[in-house]
Amino acid sequence: MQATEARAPAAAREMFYSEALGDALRLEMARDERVIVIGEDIAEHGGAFQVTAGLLERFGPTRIRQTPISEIGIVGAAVGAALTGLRPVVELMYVDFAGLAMDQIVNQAAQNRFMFGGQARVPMVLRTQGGSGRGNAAQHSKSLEAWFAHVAGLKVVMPSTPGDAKGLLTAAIRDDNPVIFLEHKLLYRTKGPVPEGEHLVPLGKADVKRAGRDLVIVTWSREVLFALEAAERLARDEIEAEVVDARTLVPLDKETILASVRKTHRVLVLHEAVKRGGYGAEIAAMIAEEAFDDLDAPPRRLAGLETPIPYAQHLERSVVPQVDDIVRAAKELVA
Amino acid sequence: MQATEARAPAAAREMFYSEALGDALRLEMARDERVIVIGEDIAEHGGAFQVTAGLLERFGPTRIRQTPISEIGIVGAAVGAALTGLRPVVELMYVDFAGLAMDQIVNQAAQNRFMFGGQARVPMVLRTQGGSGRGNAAQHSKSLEAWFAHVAGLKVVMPSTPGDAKGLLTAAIRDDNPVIFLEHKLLYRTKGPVPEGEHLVPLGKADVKRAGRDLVIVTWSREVLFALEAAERLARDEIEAEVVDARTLVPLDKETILASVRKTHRVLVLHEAVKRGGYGAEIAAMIAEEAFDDLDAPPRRLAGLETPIPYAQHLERSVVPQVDDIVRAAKELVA
Amino acid sequence: MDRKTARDVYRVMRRIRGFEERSATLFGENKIWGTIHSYAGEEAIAAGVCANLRDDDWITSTHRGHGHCIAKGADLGKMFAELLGRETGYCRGRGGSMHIADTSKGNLGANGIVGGGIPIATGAALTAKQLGTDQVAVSFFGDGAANQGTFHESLNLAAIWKLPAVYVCENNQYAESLPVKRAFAVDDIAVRAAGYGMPGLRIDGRDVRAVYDAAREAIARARAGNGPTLLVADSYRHEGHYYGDPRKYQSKDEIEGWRKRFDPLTDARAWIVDEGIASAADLDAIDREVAEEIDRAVAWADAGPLASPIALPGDVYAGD
Amino acid sequence: MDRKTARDVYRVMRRIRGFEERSATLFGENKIWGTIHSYAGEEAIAAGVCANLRDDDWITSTHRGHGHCIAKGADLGKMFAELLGRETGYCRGRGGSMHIADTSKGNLGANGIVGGGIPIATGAALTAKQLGTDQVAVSFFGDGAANQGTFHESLNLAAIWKLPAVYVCENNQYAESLPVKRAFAVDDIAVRAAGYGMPGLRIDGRDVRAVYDAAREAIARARAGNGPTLLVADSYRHEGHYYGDPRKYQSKDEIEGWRKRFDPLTDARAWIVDEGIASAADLDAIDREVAEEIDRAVAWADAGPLASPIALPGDVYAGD
Ligand SMILES: Cc1ncc(C[n+]2csc(CCOP(=O)(O)OP(=O)(O)O)c2C)c(N)n1
Ligand SMILES: Cc1ncc(C[n+]2csc(CCOP(=O)(O)OP(=O)(O)O)c2C)c(N)n1
Ligand SMILES: [Mg+2]
Ligand SMILES: [Mg+2]
Repeated sequence: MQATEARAPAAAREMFYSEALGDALRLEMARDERVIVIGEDIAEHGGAFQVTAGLLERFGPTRIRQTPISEIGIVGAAVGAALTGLRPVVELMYVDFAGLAMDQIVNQAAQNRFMFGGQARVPMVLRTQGGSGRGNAAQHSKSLEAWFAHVAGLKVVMPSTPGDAKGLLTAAIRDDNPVIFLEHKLLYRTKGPVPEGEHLVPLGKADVKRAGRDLVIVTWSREVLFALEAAERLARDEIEAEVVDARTLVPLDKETILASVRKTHRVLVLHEAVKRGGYGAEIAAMIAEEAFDDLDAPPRRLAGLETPIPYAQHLERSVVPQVDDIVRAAKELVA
Repeated sequence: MQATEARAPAAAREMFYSEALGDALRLEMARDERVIVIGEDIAEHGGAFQVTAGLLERFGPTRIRQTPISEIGIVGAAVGAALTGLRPVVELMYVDFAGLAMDQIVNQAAQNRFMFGGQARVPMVLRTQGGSGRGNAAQHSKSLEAWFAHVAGLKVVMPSTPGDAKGLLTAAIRDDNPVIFLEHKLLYRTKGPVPEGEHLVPLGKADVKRAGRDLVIVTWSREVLFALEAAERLARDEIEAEVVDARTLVPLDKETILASVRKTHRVLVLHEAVKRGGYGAEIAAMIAEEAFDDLDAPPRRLAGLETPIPYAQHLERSVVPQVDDIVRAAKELVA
Repeated sequence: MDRKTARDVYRVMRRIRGFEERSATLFGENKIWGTIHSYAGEEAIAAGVCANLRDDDWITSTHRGHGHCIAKGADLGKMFAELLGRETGYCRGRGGSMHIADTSKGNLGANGIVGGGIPIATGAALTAKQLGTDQVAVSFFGDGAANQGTFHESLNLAAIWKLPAVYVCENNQYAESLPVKRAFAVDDIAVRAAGYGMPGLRIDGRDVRAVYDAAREAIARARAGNGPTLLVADSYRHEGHYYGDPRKYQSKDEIEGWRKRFDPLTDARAWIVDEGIASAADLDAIDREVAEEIDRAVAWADAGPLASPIALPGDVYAGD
Repeated sequence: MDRKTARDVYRVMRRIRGFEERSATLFGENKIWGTIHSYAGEEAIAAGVCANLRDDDWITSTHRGHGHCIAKGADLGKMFAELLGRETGYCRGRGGSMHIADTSKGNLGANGIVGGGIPIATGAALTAKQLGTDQVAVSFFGDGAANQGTFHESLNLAAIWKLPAVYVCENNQYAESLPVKRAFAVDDIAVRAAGYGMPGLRIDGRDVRAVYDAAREAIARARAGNGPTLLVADSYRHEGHYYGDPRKYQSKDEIEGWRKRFDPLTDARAWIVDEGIASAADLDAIDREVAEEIDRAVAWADAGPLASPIALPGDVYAGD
């Protein structure tokens, strides 16, 4: 894959995260007729979060292939299609439904290449979204990146900005491996500059979204926005937090993370998913293992409580890290 | 739950791990008619690993309910049965098949109580087995405890000895929550003393399987045996390794683990599952967070390589920690 | 259907309709969080089926679950309280619309996973069979759910084990934006029953009498130990998939035409009055009583305390 | 079936039988690691179906996959090499019996997940349709797999999309120890096709002519763009579920009776000779040639180097 990092190219346009994703799909579908989109509600309705809006009109119902509710059937069909020459992009409406399709994702897509001794490639993207914040309760609000990241054979991507969303989705579609592409339901209506035309952000590169000297917050997806907000508040108290957006969880950009740790000597790993067994554990353990002597304080994790996501708005907020929680944890860490 | 820890009671009998499990099932089924076993191949055949051998004859085909191959249907039926008054024990033949049933495990069993505001209990056990070492290749050899441990609402148990297998299974059956009970295919034919009659090992208690002063190896399931073997070899070089068998991953017995860390100051977290995102990360991160100042060396993890399990015997051994690897890692750690 | 039952099911249907209408209002006022799915137009199915059930029979429901919940005897106040995120709600504000359960009445919960309740009802039926009771389990689910693997696996299990289960597929013509015509290569979903060796019946889901009669037979069959049945009720949802659905996939004409043609409440009024079971005035009185009940329920719900903070591990684990 | 085809399918069946017999020997000698599942007794199905396929048509197979692999044109040496864990095996020793694939011949792999290949074949058929080729995808699977959700979801998708797919259910009377009679409440699995709006046909899986004819029609139908078909072939596995299966769930009488009654090779020999397509001596010659081929294949496999060490990430990820 030839990927060029284009951070702030000449022509950029303000777009919603959802539009940026749609833009990537549109460009890749125009570029390569083997790219098709498969999923529920993606045609006339334009997808539950409007990412595929307009694509039916442009590419027709065979390339924007709306399916019945049959998650394992759909994902499995995508695996078969990928094995035989298409480059399918599946939209799984909520990551919570992955439990229905996990067998095809893990036992087939992730492992086929290996099991067949290299005879096959499975160039497919599974786009889905997770996270809480919309009152959708416990079966529509999970953050499950840790499941996928544990599976050898998958790549895992979680963009936080519209620009990254477009660039990473483009790279994911061009990747010859199964890529789990995890969006966040509360990011779709966030706006940001998005390079026009072809835009690739290579998989496996973290992004320092804010520089700082006192601690580094390593995070991804929606919590990046919270971390940046927290960093602004901390700055008022003269605490300068660096914010590293991991962006790709697999492959993980250890170098960028470790460089920030070596610079700041204190680290807060932050995510929305349940803390117990979350991917933050991997990052914290990796840091403890590889940068032990650079640490002036224990590597700290701030993450979701060990509970399903509740429905009521005040409860929902109480179980995943909010800006206040980040500010508090950061202050404790540098104290 | 009234649990009594019975480490070495008067009457114990040498049994295979598989027999010890069968013994627990037999006793619990005799004690409580609501306990039923559901699964594939469990009747005349006695289960793929002979755990249910003899139970059909004793309890008949309605309580040893052999099913067609319908993993999500079976697990879901168990959830419904548990919600309405039975205490089902499901045998899922290989943990690798969990991907088919994950929705019922996670979105239903684990969350029902919470989502219903406490109206329900889901007293069920999902017994299954994982691990490599029998040439069953990538779809029959995984170690997936990290998936379950990340899910709020599940308990996760992984016994390493026949005695623990019986005691923990008994406790799991009597627990009012969904318990994921993970056996290891290469432990079934290991032998050890098993207390006769009622025997409970409470969930949430780790076990120091060997005391030592120089480092602690925190591990579970089959790797406990490897760790003990490694410890014997290390002892010849005057390195005394403590071996803590976590036994229950959720709830995790942090106290026992941290006590060993505070005593030895060096820790090796060891498991067969893929290292990336494995539950060892949780334990290493927890130790780094809570016992940072007690550590004389970075907390180290030794675990499976980031690959599906290969078929050929020499390859299979090369991707998960063997005794040699443990000895080497331990020596590096104390060096 | 006897005269009393006719009036009872009419009331149940009216309660469901009233609940959905008031929920829409509350949702429009931003008092309800998340997403809600209206059962308006499908009332005859829940009402007709549940009129044959006892309190100790079980049901599993769907994301579109208010109707089933009400038909199974739920308290409207506790339902509204749940939607409003109150401690007094069925799920103490933890579940919301998609997870309302009322285990005291055998309702094993709405379910946000399409097809997720089907195996659970099957398991409930297994409990009845195993413990030798004469309870029955009914699973409600949509046309969309009939294409899920859980449908297939569950119906087969129930058939081979002769479980006391009834599977009620509510064919409201759509799964979100996908019309049934594009989701099935068969006209009649009930034909699938033959593949499991169980009776399958297509019924008019607008006509509560038809639903009642078919359900009565299926439930009696289940109770008597003669195994499961699949019922497929033709229906139509009056509203969008969820409140706020732009319904780009439907024409105005279609929506308005169906809505008029397909209203189980209008239909029930007509035959109840025609057959002299009750007068229009009697039914108006029921309507008024229900309207007042709903006002009271909302007021009660609104007066309840906000859901209490999550307590861990107790909210998640039993006995801890 | 023309005369040449008849001889060809006989040879294919003999190759399969020979492969299984030799595998059993090697397994008994501890040269094969893991678990293997014999296709002996079911040869007519793979042979009869694949005789109608081109090299660029796709198949998905099962844990009992040797027969499909051979019928689709695999090299026996590379197959044995895989079982022996050699670098020269189809999967370089990484896959073993349950994952042998030969993508050069359109074999998308054996599969250790019961029902796991059904959606994959459906996806392959989608590729053909999408790219406008006239390729066809065939999914082989067992009676046990027909109770998996993947069967249901895949057949429905293929039917509504009119995909060029053929679903071949091998009803060998058992799923591990569970007899079909206890797994289905219907006698004929093929009736399930009606639930998806596709043709379903039950055929005699002992008679390679019957399989061939039914498959020819189904494959032609698929290739012509007229959609999928379900074929259910009655069969019997001569061996246990796996090598070493104590077969506690079967009586000796049953095993011996069926084995004699149900041998596609004996059957084929009979009609081939009867109809004068080849003499017994001709067939004996084929048998000898195949036996020699197998000897050569094993020798070649045995001479190959052990599988090379796992290289990361290259063995797992493409292009890395
Ligand atoms: C497993 C799963 N897939 C997708 C969804 C998203 N979704 C919610 S409702 C729905 C449509 C359900 O259709 P149907 O079963 O016909 O029920 P209806 O909404 O028409 O009552 C979909 C696709 C979901 N909640 N669960
Ligand atoms: C999803 C899954 N469940 C269970 C198993 C264990 N298993 C392997 S083969 C088999 C029986 C399969 O029966 P059938 O589909 O009839 O194929 P057959 O073995 O008879 O050829 C089972 C249960 C598995 N491999 N995958
Ligand atoms: Mg519907
Ligand atoms: Mg079979």
